[in-house]
Amino acid sequence: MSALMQVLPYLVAAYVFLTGCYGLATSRNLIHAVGCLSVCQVSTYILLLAVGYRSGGTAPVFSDIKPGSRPVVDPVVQALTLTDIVVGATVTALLLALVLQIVKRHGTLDPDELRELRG
Amino acid sequence: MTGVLNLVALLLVAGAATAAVAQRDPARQALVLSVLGVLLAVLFTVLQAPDVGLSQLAVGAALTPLLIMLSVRKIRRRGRGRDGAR
Amino acid sequence: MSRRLRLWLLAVGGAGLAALLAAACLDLPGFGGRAHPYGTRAVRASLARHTANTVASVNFDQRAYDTLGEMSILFAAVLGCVVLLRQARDEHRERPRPAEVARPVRRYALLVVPVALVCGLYVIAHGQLSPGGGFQGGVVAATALHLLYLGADYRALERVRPLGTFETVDALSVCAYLVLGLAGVLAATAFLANTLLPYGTFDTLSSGGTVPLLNAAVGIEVASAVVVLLANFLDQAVEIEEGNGG
Amino acid sequence: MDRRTTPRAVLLAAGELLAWWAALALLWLVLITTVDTLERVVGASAAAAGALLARAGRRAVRWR
Amino acid sequence: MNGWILAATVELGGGGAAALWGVTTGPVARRVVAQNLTTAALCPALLLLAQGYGRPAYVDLALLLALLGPVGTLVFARLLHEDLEGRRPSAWGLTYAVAGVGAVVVIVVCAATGPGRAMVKLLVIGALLIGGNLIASRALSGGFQGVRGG
Repeated sequence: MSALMQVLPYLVAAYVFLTGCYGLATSRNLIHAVGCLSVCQVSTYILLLAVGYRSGGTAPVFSDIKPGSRPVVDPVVQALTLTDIVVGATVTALLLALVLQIVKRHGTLDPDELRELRG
Repeated sequence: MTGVLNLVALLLVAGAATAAVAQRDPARQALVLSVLGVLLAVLFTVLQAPDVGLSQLAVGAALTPLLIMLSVRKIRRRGRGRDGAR
Repeated sequence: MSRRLRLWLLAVGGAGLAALLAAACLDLPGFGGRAHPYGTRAVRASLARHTANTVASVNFDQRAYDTLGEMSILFAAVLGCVVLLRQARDEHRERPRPAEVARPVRRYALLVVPVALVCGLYVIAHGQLSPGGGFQGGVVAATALHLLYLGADYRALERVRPLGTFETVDALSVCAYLVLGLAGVLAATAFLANTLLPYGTFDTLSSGGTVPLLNAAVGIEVASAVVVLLANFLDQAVEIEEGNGG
Repeated sequence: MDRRTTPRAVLLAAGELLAWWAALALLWLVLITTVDTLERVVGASAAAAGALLARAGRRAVRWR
Repeated sequence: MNGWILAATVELGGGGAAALWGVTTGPVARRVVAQNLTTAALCPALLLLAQGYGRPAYVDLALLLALLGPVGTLVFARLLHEDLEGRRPSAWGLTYAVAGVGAVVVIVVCAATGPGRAMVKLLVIGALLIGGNLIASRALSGGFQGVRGG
């Protein structure tokens, strides 16, 4: 149990990444592909936070506990993840805007049909 | 005890991610993505990262579904306009 | 390339990547280990500068330059959306018909809009104390405004949302972040160095030197960026139609 | 004199704003943990912004 | 380690798995109901976690979920209403049951906190959670009748 718990979070992150990649590669709908890309992003968040976790630790926020009274988890990876979630959402929006442009210009959502259009 | 909690949260997130990829219709995928967002927020809380959990909650619960659903609506409306013009 | 061949290629590449990732996972330090050298140093630096939330200290003090990069990505992404989703020459706007929303839903929306705005502002303002900060609170405050679209109709949202103002405020808050960074240079230290203001009393709103100010700048930027972003998507989804109109 | 500038309308508007402001300032006091002067100032301005938005939203929804 | 975390684990496992199953199978009408109940099932879990870890600061997460969860459901109720027309998704029995669980959790956590500002905050979260949940259910079961273009 504990030996499995030592690597399981990393394995879950890898699994989520591969699942998202599979969805991206087999997608027949560009909006669905954007959703799969956001699933891929999620895997990086899980990996980073798993690296920073510490058993028995608590959040490095000292508004309601005394500094030094309890062990804390790593704040650096949390800061990296935190900004990326919001920035990632705007990047998703940019991709959706591109999809809307593609639909306007080519009239299709299927990436395979797009390739045929170009010839 | 916390180990079991970590395990449950991780497995739920893995399941939700699989489900989000398996739904091929964007509207249904958006439903799963919003559940995935909330589950991730709980996982981040369990991993002692409430700041990240708040961020994920703010983005995943309402913003991402709204963006995807607005895109879906635009494309559906466009299809309807085409059919009407024909 | 046929679909079959592509699937085979994906399976081979995916299996290889999965093997590599699994090997890497087994070599990572175990989950929940005790050694976090960067974390320990970041906590010490944050406490030395009287910032209660270490994550905010990392974002807006120790790695403030990195956050400037994130902010510019956000700004550029919103700019790209505005350019991509603008009204083209072969499109016209059509007023949507007013919606009929059930009365309890409308009342709920009207009640929760200000509550959600205040909660968003609370999350921004207490970013350096409790969990939260500009990134999270900005999204909450911007989402609050869009309850007016969900609970009433798009015209109601348009009345309380002067889009030009939000675009200007977005740009101004990015500038404010830069100016705060340059003020550090003028005070004869370094760009974005937290030496400008006194560190204040631990666990109060004014603690942490420039952290609360940078935090507020990011909060305003994120809030107005999300409003501008959603405005463009809403315009496309609700108002803009193809053709030049009758 | 416009209908919106009669004393009665002004009083009603001020009352609505004041009621929202009081309610939201109370909400702010509930959310925070320690109270000091700066906290009160920030809370009062956030509540004022919320009250203005509440009134603007209500008027925007009623017109149509 | 303590009863709060055990309760949170049960709530998270049961509620999360049920919501996940509901949102991935069946007609769209049922999926939307499951999405709505996710908020109501996981917000009490967050409250229990905050209590179990002994960190009042974590309560902010439950506050934001209680505020934004119903907003997410309103998004789907509004933008999917064409798919929902005809068969109004309503599961009032389930909605009231989950709201009851939420109320019980809020009251128990309040009793553990003791009177003070923190308790009022918990009560505000409870009111937002249950009110938002009921309104979102109402919106799903026919809140948007005449929405065409807008």
